[in-house]
Amino acid sequence: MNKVDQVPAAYRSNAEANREMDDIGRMIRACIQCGTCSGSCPNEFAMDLTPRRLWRLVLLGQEEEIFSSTTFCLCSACYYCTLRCPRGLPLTEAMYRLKQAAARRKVKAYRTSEAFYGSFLESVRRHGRVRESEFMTLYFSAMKNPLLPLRFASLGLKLMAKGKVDLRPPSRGDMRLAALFDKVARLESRQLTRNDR
Amino acid sequence: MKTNSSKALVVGAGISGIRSALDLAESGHQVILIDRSLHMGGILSRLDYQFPTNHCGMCKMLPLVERDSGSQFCLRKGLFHDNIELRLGCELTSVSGKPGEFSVTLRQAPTQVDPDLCTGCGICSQVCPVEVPDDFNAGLATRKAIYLPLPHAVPNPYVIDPAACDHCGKCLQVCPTGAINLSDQQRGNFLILVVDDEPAVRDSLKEWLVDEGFAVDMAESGRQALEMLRDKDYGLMLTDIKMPGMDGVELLQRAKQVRPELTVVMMTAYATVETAVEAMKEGAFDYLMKPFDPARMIPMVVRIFEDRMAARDLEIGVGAIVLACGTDYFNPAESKNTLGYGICPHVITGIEFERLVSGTGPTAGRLVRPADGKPARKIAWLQCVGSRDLQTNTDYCSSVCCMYAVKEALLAGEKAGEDVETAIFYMDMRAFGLPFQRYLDEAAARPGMRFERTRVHSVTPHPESGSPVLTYMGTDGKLVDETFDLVVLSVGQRPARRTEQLAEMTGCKLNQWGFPATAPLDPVSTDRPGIFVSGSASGLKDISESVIFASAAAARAAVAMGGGDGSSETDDKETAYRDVSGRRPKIMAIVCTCGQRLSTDRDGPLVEKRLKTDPAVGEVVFVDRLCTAGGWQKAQEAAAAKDFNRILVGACHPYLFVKKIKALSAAIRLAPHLIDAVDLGLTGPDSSPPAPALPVARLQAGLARLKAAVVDRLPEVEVAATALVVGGGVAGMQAALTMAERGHRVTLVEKSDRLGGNLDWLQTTIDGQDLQDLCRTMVSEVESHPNIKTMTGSGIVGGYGQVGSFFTTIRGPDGEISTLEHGVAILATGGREATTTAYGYGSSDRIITQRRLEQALADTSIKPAGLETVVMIQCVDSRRKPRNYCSRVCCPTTIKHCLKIKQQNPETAVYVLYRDIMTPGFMETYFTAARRAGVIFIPYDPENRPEVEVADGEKGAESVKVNCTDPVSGLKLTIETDLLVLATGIVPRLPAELAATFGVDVDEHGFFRPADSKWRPVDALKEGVFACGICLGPRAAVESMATGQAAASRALRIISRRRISSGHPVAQVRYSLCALCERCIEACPYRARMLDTDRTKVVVNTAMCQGCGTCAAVCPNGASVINGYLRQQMFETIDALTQAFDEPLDLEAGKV
Amino acid sequence: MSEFDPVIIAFVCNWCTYTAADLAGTSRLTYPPNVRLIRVMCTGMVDPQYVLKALLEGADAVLVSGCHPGDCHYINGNFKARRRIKLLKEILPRFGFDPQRLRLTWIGASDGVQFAGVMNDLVAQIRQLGPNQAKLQMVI
Amino acid sequence: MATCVKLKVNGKDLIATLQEFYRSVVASPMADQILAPMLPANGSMVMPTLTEDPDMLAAADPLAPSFPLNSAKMVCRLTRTDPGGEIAAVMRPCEIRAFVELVKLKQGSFDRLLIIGMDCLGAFRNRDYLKFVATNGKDSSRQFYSQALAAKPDADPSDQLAPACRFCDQPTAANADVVVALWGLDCEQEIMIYSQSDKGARLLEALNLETASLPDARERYLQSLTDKRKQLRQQMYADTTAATGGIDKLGAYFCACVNCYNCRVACPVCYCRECVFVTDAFDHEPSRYMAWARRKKAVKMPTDTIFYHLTRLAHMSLACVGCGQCSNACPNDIPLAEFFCTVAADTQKAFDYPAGSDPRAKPPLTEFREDEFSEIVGID
Repeated sequence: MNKVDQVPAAYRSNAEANREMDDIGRMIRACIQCGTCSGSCPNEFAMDLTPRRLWRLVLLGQEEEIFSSTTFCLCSACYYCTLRCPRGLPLTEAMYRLKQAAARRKVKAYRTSEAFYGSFLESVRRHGRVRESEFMTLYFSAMKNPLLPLRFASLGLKLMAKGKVDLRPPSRGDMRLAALFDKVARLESRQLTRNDR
Repeated sequence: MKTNSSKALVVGAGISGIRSALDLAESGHQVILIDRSLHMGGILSRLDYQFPTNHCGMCKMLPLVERDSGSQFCLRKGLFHDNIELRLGCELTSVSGKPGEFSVTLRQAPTQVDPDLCTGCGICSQVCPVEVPDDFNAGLATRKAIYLPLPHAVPNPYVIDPAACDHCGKCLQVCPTGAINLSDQQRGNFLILVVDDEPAVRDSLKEWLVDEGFAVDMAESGRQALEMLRDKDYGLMLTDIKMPGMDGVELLQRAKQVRPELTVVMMTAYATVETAVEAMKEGAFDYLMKPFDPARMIPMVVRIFEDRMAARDLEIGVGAIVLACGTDYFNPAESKNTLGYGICPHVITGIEFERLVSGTGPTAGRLVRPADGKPARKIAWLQCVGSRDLQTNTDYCSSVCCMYAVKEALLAGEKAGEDVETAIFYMDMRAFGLPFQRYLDEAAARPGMRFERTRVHSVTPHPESGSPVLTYMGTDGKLVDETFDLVVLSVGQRPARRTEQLAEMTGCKLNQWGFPATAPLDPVSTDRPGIFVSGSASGLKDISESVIFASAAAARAAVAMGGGDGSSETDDKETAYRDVSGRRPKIMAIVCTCGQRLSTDRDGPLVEKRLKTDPAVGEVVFVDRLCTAGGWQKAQEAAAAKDFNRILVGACHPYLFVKKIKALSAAIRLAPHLIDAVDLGLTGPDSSPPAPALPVARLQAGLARLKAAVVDRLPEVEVAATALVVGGGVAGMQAALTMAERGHRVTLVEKSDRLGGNLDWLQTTIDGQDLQDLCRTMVSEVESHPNIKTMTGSGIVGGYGQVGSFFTTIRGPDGEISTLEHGVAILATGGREATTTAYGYGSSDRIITQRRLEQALADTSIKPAGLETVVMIQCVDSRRKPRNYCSRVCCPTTIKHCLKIKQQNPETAVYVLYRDIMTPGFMETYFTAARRAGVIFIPYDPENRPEVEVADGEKGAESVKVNCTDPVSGLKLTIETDLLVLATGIVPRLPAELAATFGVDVDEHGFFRPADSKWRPVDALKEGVFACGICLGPRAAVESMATGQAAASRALRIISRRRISSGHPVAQVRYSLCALCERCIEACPYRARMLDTDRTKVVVNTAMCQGCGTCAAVCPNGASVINGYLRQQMFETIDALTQAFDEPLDLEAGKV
Repeated sequence: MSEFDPVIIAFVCNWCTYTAADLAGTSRLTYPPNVRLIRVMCTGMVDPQYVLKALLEGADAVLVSGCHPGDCHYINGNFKARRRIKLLKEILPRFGFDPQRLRLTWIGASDGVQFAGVMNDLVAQIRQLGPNQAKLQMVI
Repeated sequence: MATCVKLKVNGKDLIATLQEFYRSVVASPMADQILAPMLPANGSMVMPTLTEDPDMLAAADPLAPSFPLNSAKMVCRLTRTDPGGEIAAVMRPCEIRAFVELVKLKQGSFDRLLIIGMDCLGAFRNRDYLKFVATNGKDSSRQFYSQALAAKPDADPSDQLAPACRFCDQPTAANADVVVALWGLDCEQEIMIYSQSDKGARLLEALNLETASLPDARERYLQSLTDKRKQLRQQMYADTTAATGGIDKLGAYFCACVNCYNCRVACPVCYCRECVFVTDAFDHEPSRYMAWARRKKAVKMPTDTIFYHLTRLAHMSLACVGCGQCSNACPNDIPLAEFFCTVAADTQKAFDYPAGSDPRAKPPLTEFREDEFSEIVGID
């Protein structure tokens, strides 16, 4: 029950999805909206929302706007913002958490990234390292876009010529890292609430 | 038996130390004022300009009554007071004992220039070959190894920086008075024993030390060393640790038995560092790590030597200790330094900027970039550098930077012209003091001034010009790259250097940020009784607050020393001067020949003859070098030998003779104002001896002043040793208690029927202290105190009088009238929460004020558990006309309530709509806590304030909606809220009639107008009237307590004396000439003049008169005069000084 | 001395300009001995008569110098002084005293450099202007 | 609202009409006594005289061209503290202006005073007046006012008038409670009296006279008159400036001054009990004179003459009301009024302070603004 037209009252709902956002909010509550993160971000030019605005929306519980933006997808984890934040907030980590939340919510804007990360990790899970051709195959099939491989063709050929691409076909692999991955998944599902500091 | 000492020790001679010391000294206590540095004035000695006048004004702290006990010149130059012993280069090294009977040890740094001999001629500095960066100018310029620590100090002896001095001895050769005593002459007598089994180590050590002039012996084993120690008086032993046979530690132990006072330094390889550290517990002084670095070793040995030489540890007993050690500034190079300080040459700190625009600074006040001398036309200030920064462990606001940045930006405009562009990058503009908002508004109106609410994350040099480029995100979300000529970092404050050691030594605790901790609800007390914290040492204060807390500390120290009022001490030591009244002036002129720059043979007879054309001159004595002890001795002998009633000293700068004249005056029992010193102008850079015409003119001008000097004793004003305090809130009660504890009778008049004031409804402080409990304690202390007469339900109906003797009529609760005589009055009439009609207040029970919320949370009529949403709006009617000031307490109160709500119900959504959150100092940490607790802070623009809609509903259940815009997200928000809490601010409660009764001015808002907002923050212009608490300006309860103590301290200056006089010069009225036009009364800035009761005479209260002479200048016929500046004196002075250069000196010859 | 050596009487306030003068001295900044300082507590005590006296006595110029506006030790003496100087500046030029011969400046305590500069400039200006004719009068 | 009444002039005798008016004032509750210019029984100089006796007012002669002293100082003596009754005072415009200044100097008070002003026809210098009376006898005042009122406003004023009156451009009585209007009226038939204050209005009401309104002709007449006077005044300024523009000329101008200080005694706004020049500040030691003689080659005695006059400019030019009494008092005929008026015009303009015109305006040297006269600061 919300008494607010546009602002979902922050940190109030018990719904699981909101709980997740609450946790992210908690990480950055001490934010003073100074804009240091945005000024520092090397990818800011490509973002539709500045990081400062993104964090503000997190605090104001504006999930729709958050997940319709690509800002968090574009975080390249350079840690500039974390380094410079006068409040010492774990901003890069919060970005990760947004990515995870987006993945769980199957956010459309995040689909590409999610497919990319997922395919990458799947290959790692199978073999303990990335097999590039397998990774690409998984990625293209996840994206369900037949034209997509063409976009990467030129880059792929260049890399192949330099011997940078493992050409072995996809396989189940030895799955020696599977236990580790499972453990991480279990831990994540526990939804540990971390303190913001 | 009275063993208590009424002497106080004040540690730190910055402005707060000076204020504490002066307050104590003026109340009759002896004070030892020490400072580690070689000059007084602290940080303020480096700042020429302070807002809001953008100039200095420190001199307004000088004594106003009994002015003759102190110096009357620019306080930045120095401070003399009969009751203050100022020791510079002096540190506190130990404290023992208890209040009233502390024993403290002071260590005086050795001086290599004898301050009594140094004349400040500066020739030494000219020949000194060593140049090092100049600390005084924040490293922006260089100085020599022998230098003036402060360019403008009085007296101003040169000092030697031992670390920089290379002992070349050049200064020694040129010093005309032999004032320099390079300690290396004595180094040869300082025996050092080097003990090591390795010959190479011994030899190299010996070589280095001998080069430095020390006498060095060597021993190859512990056994040999012990024998040598028995033979000779070694001052220092350097011993290896790992030696065959007796090792270094054993040697140390046994050596200490032989020579307990021997200083031992252990020499160690890396492997035995721990042993070396252990050895220090056994009594080793320090250790040196092999391989030796001479750059580290030599200074250590020199320091040991200097300390030995000094050995002037002074042990004294004091009754109380005031710590006024101030603060230091954050060094941006010490952190991650993304702002490029020390990397980009055009990035400087605020302090460096102050030096840059200072007349005594490296560029003599021209605003140019220090690195390349190019003009700075576009300057940026970056706020919160090392403040409000969790990354540098600074979860506090430094409180002063916002205003100093604004001031510096204004100065830039003044110095470099109106078209200079200035930008201040800030987060919250903390203009929380009463006059700040107006200053800020005026600054903002200056063309070229820009405020950017954003944080700049880094500074990079422009690839071509090297100028600093700032990258920042504008409020509109656009990323901006902007190039500036100069970037100034508004660095925040840190605890003063060595505060930790001071705390350890005094046994006082530090707070979590490293500042001396004060007791809760006791703003200046440390946890060790008898030791108090003055000024900004307890953290983050501007000048005004520092001065208030300094006075408060002085009051507490005075109380701690006990012993009742200090009047007996001050009144008894009056010097009885010879009575020379009614005698014709008979003057002895003592003329310095200044190393024969005035030739005794050639010029002497001319000078004498010329001076004697004035029949008042009885004798002219020539003495060479009056500035030296020997010279002055001769002068003193000459003066004592004859019975002259005036003495004129012709020498160099009169400031140098302030102390000497006082001593001479006491010695020959001639009042000090009958002895005068004039500058003959003989010294100076020009080395050719001047023609005697000018010195003669100056001597004649001096004669003119002396001849007409007033010989009468200064009139005095009788003082009633009692006080009246009007207002029984926390400030008034505190003021009353402080004076009562000091032994004075106090009448406390309170309008309402009970004491307590706003403590009546306030519950807790932001840090959780119980104010209700405080209220009960204070009220019972006041009511049970034998020295306090409490009159509740009473009011002031009228009164008159001046300092020392006010007569006030009081109406009691049943209408009975009584008249009270009292020496001082303290107004503590307080203030109240403002009422409002804004934001729908009054239209719904859901809309309340913060005061109501405080009460409702306490009596649980509002329970957070039942609140889904709370909105709070800050700055309701505040910080804009007509109430254009910040009420200061609202932001902390709001945050306090947010935290309380969140604590009781974390699910309540709390929104705070604000302009700038004002949580100065350590309160910032609660702001952070509130954000962490999930409170949403939404800034609003004063032009675009939130809107409140109250929709009809049942009574008490109306729907309240708040519309606002979040500028960062750009969202237009509508928040439906259960509760809307308005921070309406504070308005004073100082009735105009009451103010008029005590001759007090009120400002446009109705607050008490202090004599000076920075330097005399609790005084009225009218002496003897003070104020404390909210009627001075909005402040929290604990701050109000400090003002209560401060007002008491200022009052004690007066009522601890039986009689007070003003000082020279002072105004007088010649009634036979006076036409009663009353212009002088109107002109007097101190209200020291009034018509007598018959309205037939203008009378001057000589304790209030400051001798400014405005009254004399408005009086057309000299009915109002100012002694020392009578018309005759001025006319003859002008006469004397208009002599042309070629005027014939010799009457007969008509030529020189 | 072939060059005209003017005599300038400077009424300087105890708190600011006198301090600046002292600072100039200790900072080894030179200013010409033509300027003769008369220390007063405040420019607000400078009676117009003192200025008249100096000029009639033969001073080639009179300078009154005190604290910057807002900085007066005695609250507002400098503002009052400014009005008096304004009055004299209306009167004196009528009788052949060049307006340049009466000057008012604000020189703060730390403005040693400015003090020396003002004194040097002033002496140069008055030197240019030549002697005050009142010098030659036998009537005062 | 101003009240205006008219008085019939019987037998063309203006003086008798005014005497009658004064009697009615003393008879009214508004005044217990009246100070008016009256001819003493045994003298020929008209002097301000205080009376409550209607009969005594037969000696009142307010239109005589006699101005032996500025009565402002006398009114101060009557009002310095509470006189114990109400006083009416007949004053010339320049006397009222001087009084306004003196009130600001706490020398007098408006509290129990009713000022009767009038259109001022001017006056002669004292010695000229005495000659005039000697020649014309009892009829002299009538002769004077008839001529004065018959003259055209733009005609050159009579040579007999004192110089200060010839160039007086404020001949109407500002700040009086009531004003007796003559100019521009047919004074052979009637004159008018109008009020300028509540107190004045109450008086006129109490007198119960026929109301009237001032004719337009008066306004035109006054305009023309002041234009002419202003023109003469400008000429006077120019002449005086030329005569004093230089220290040598100034010396010549004041050459005959013998330091008698009569000018300052006569000056209404010089309110000091003793002039500073007669205090001990000027008791020079004998050695000083020798020093001066040495420095200046010779020193004229008495000393301090120019100093005295320049000091007076500094002290009172901002309060100078141009009454001309200084010239009247000078034994050696130094044209002092011209000198003081010329300088006062400049100083009063500089501070926008026309002396005596606004009782509420503070004297310029008693106040200041923080942001003013910045052009006089600095040496550039």
